[in-house]
Amino acid sequence: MSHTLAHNEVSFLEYQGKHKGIWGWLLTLDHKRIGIMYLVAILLFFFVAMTLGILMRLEMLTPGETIMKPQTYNSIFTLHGVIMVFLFIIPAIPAVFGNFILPIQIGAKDVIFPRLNLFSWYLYIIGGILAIISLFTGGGAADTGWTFYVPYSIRSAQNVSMATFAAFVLGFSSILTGINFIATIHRLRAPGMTWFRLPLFIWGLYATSWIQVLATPIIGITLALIILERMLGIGVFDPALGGDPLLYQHLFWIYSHPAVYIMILPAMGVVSEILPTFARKDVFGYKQIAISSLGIALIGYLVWGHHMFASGMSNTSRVVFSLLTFLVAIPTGVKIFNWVATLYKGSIKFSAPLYYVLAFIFIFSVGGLTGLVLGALATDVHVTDTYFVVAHFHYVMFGGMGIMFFATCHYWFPKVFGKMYNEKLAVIACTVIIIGFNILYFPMFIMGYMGMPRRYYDYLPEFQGWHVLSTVGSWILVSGIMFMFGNLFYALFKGTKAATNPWGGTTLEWRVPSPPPLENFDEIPVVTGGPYVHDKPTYIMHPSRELQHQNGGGKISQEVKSH
Amino acid sequence: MSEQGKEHAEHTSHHPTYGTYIMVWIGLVALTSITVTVAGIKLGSLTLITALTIATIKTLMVTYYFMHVKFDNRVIKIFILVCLIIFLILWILTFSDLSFR
Amino acid sequence: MTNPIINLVDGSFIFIIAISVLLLIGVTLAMLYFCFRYSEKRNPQADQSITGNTTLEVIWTVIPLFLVLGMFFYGWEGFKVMRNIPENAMMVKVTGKMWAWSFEYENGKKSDTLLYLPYAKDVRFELHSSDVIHSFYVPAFRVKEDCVPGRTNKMWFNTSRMGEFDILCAEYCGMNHAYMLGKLRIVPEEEFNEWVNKKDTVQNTQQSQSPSVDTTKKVITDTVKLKSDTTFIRQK
Amino acid sequence: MSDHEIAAVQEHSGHVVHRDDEGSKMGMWLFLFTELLLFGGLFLLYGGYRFEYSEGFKAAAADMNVFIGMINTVILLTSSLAVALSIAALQENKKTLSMGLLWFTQVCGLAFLVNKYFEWSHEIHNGIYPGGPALENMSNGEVIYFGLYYTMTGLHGLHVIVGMIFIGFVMVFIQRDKITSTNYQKLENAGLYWHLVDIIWIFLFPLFYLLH
Ligand code: HEA
Ligand code: HEA
Ligand code: CUA
Ligand SMILES: [Cu+2]
Repeated sequence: MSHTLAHNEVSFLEYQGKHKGIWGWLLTLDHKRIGIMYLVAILLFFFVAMTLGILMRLEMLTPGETIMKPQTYNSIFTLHGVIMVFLFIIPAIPAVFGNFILPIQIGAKDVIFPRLNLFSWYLYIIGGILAIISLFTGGGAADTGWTFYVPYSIRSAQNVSMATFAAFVLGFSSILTGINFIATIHRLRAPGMTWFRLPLFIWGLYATSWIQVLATPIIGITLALIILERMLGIGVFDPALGGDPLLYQHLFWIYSHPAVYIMILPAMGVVSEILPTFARKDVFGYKQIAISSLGIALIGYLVWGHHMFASGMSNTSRVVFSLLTFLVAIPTGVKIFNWVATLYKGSIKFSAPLYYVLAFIFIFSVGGLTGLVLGALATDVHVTDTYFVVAHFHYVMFGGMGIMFFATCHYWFPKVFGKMYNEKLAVIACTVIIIGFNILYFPMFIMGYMGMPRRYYDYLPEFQGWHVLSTVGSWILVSGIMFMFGNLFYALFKGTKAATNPWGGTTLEWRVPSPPPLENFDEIPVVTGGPYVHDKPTYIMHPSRELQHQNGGGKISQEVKSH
Repeated sequence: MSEQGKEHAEHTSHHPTYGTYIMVWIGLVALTSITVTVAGIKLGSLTLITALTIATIKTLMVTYYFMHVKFDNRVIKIFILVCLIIFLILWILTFSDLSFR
Repeated sequence: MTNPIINLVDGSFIFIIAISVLLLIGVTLAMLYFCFRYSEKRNPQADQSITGNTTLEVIWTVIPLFLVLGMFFYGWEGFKVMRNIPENAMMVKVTGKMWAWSFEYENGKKSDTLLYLPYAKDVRFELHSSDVIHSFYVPAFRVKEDCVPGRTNKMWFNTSRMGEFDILCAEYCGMNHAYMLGKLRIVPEEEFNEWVNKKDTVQNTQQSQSPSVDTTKKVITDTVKLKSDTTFIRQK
Repeated sequence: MSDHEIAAVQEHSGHVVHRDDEGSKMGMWLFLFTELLLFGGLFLLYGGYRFEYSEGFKAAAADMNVFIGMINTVILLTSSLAVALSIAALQENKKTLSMGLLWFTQVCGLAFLVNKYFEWSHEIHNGIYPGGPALENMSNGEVIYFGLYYTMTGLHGLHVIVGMIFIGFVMVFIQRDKITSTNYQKLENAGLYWHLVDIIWIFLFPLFYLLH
């Protein structure tokens, strides 16, 4: 076996391959570079969507016109929703950190289809560009809400076709990433990496990928049908031609409910990575957490009707969907309880990522538990399509997945960029974000129960106090987020050099240099134990050298087989 | 890794012969003509059921032989099953609305 | 006057929220306590032997299962009342169109925006739409249901409180969705009968272009202007 | 460490990307699932509408030419056979036979499309197209039927074209000996795709042509 380690000592950031400079990125097949390209693009869109969110809050500061006209407001919440959902929250953790970390954590040199990986990045970019073009062409920015409900989306004079087409392309990109991950996890695990030795992040991604593959096509065809209806007047959904708007809603939510678990499962995976690292002990209930990811993914297919409790769906159906909805709480609860139990008898080291995770557990629980109010039939009829729902989904999406995205950025920052940020400032930013977040969104629960409908440009005067409070919260949140990103950006250029394993993590990515070399490993490691074992090594990083040391290396093969 | 090695070995060994393929094809064409004939006789609601049953049988034949699922390893079979189960769920739950409206 | 729908909705809301708050407090306190008790300082050596506990897993699977089933049943109780429309309820036909409500009573009397109802009566609504989906929402009575073009949805409630209440459109329906408001005025039965049997006055025939609700008068003027330049690609 | 494991480790550390036929096939199957569900959404719609408008559907389907539909079914089944045979031929290193069978597949695909073209132009000629004069006067059920007919057969036709292009590329590779008797996974994948297109037609045919 040749020991050509030389080229492997260069980090993937510095490595100069066939293509130099910017082309070295745009034509790269390296999963790590593709991950970073996703990061850049996603952050860009995230900033745009956040700015739109802030504008909405400004408009809601006073009743009547504050800074914009109704048509503008309607386009802004549509775009805010579309960008946040399709361009930020769905790809954020899988496409960025999944791409970067997944192959390393399972002991592979890359994903199984690197070209497909690059291709799905390009699809993502094309989708993003189409979304932006849709703002300025046709009748102007789409104004349908991110749900594109028919028949409004067929009738609207705005440029809905382009916006739905953008979502279609983005869906395709998401599918390809999913396919790539599933095949990679099946085929490229290092020797000894059995299914129950996979890090829990991988389990999260695995469950997510299945949803991506088996749910996204449905929205693809649904959106394509909207385009056809608009362009050619084909009668499929239009009630004027005999179409049934409720069937559209079924198809839309068949995808979009599972999609909320596409958003949260990778985030939950990261929670399960960060907690054992900072508690310095094995995770509590590994198998339960792993299996509950699959459980959530499966039950996620059974509950979409809870978005249609007031739509005129059959009573039987409403009862069935309500019952099934409550079942999701079980596997989610199992995860929450196991996470908390992981802290028990640990030796907890407090670092920025852990603060975010603790915040996540609290905020996500609030969001999830209010989801139960929405899942119960009697209460949902009252609060559906009010700010109660807006509060719920910001708590789970932003407070759940968004906060975990920040946690993830802090956790793997040293690994990805080889730099360390100022931890004190990171913790301060985290605190500000949590305070701002709750002031921004908690009043929405109250308004919602009082009867403030969502997607309202204007409101009755009795709601103003709460709206003002909420808007003030958004300013606090903005400061926290800007501060947090500022801290990370600063570290990117001026940060101190990061060690290989700054947190004392036990998974494979912490065994390779920061930033990792081009092909991650100069030799594929052999795995001999679970992912979060803290008191003994569970990886043999250079099996061939080990082999020379101990004749025949019977030990390794025994350990590999022992599982 | 040994698992992977085995799969490789399996892969090249048994594939059906030309004869099997042609037999399957004859079966498929025969089934097609049966559906068309059955549809000609007015069977009422049975028409749909027979047509779909026959289509399902044809699909099984195509996947099993032409697509070599018969010779694939377990993973692919489980995958297909998962996909079909999900698809079935979508039907059942959608019709929990449509058929009780 | 008790109103079963309001009671059951608020009741199940309080029930779910109470359990949720308890669980939330439990989870959060446990988390914070562990963070305090097992910090690096107080517990320098983690106990590596703890990797799971089957009894606990069963407990926190089964107990939540019963809790959520309880929530489901409470919600279902309320729902049964909502969907079980009393036989002898009076009927009002509600039509949503962009962006105004109109109501039609059994005797053919029509009214825009303003919905008069007699006090302490069961009222059944038949919901229609002539363009896109709207949602007829009366927060004070905790009910809403979509108006879907091409379908007739139904809902009901008991007018158990006298006074003026908001009617809102709760399904996004285009530019003036936020202005698709109405007023529900619940008055003593005699007063209602007088109103409903009166021939249409000027106020009701003038085909109000936009909802004439006092609270939003200011903004309406400039939205009416905007509304006129919204076009629809295919007006059926 | 057993010899086998050493070999596995070495295989993985080589810088040449390891060829993984099984993985490639898995990827293809996963892709087929997405295709299946893409059509799955349409089949679901079809089911829903057929349930709501069973009379309208029957009335509309009376207009379909069962004969053309059946011919097209047989054409696609035969082409599927040809693809399957071409893989077997290539495995036995009979390159010419394999290529011949693939040519035959392409001809079948073309024939299918030509039939489809005549069918569609016949309908359109009769004024049955979105907004067309005949469709205007039809009942809701019939309008929906034709809406679905055009989308589903249209999307299927698109897949036939994509399949033909896919097979075209594979043929070029075979010609240049990039695909051989020991390295034929790409051909298998193209075959899988083609069979899927066939399967979808197996369902479209009875659903649109055979309801009396
Ligand atoms: C990340 C995204 C995400 C996640 C994870 C969830 C999670 C859940 N959601 Fe949410 N939801 C959305 C995103 C998400 N949702 C969005 C975007 C919308 C609106 C879309 C739109 O209309 O625009 C929405 C809307 C929505 C509705 C429709 C509201 C309406 O329009 O009327 C409903 C109704 O049932 C619902 C329910 C739930 C439930 C029951 C969960 C559960 O999965 C929650 C499970 C979690 C917990 C229960 C908390 C933690 C558990 C414990 C502390 C253990 C103990 C618990 C018990 C014993 C109960 N959601
Ligand atoms: C991941 C998902 C996500 C996230 C993170 C957010 C974040 C925010 N959202 Fe949300 N929102 C949705 C997803 C999300 N949203 C969805 C899906 C909808 C439904 C849409 C629909 O109805 O169709 C919605 C709807 C929605 C509404 C309801 C609109 C209505 O119904 O009328 C509101 C109202 O306040 C709102 C506000 C906000 C605010 C203030 C933020 C804040 O968190 C934003 C915080 C902003 C900052 C912290 C800005 C910091 C940055 C800058 C100022 C930019 C600097 C610029 C550069 C450096 C280039 N959103
Ligand atoms: Cu009508 Cu909103
Ligand atoms: Cu949902």
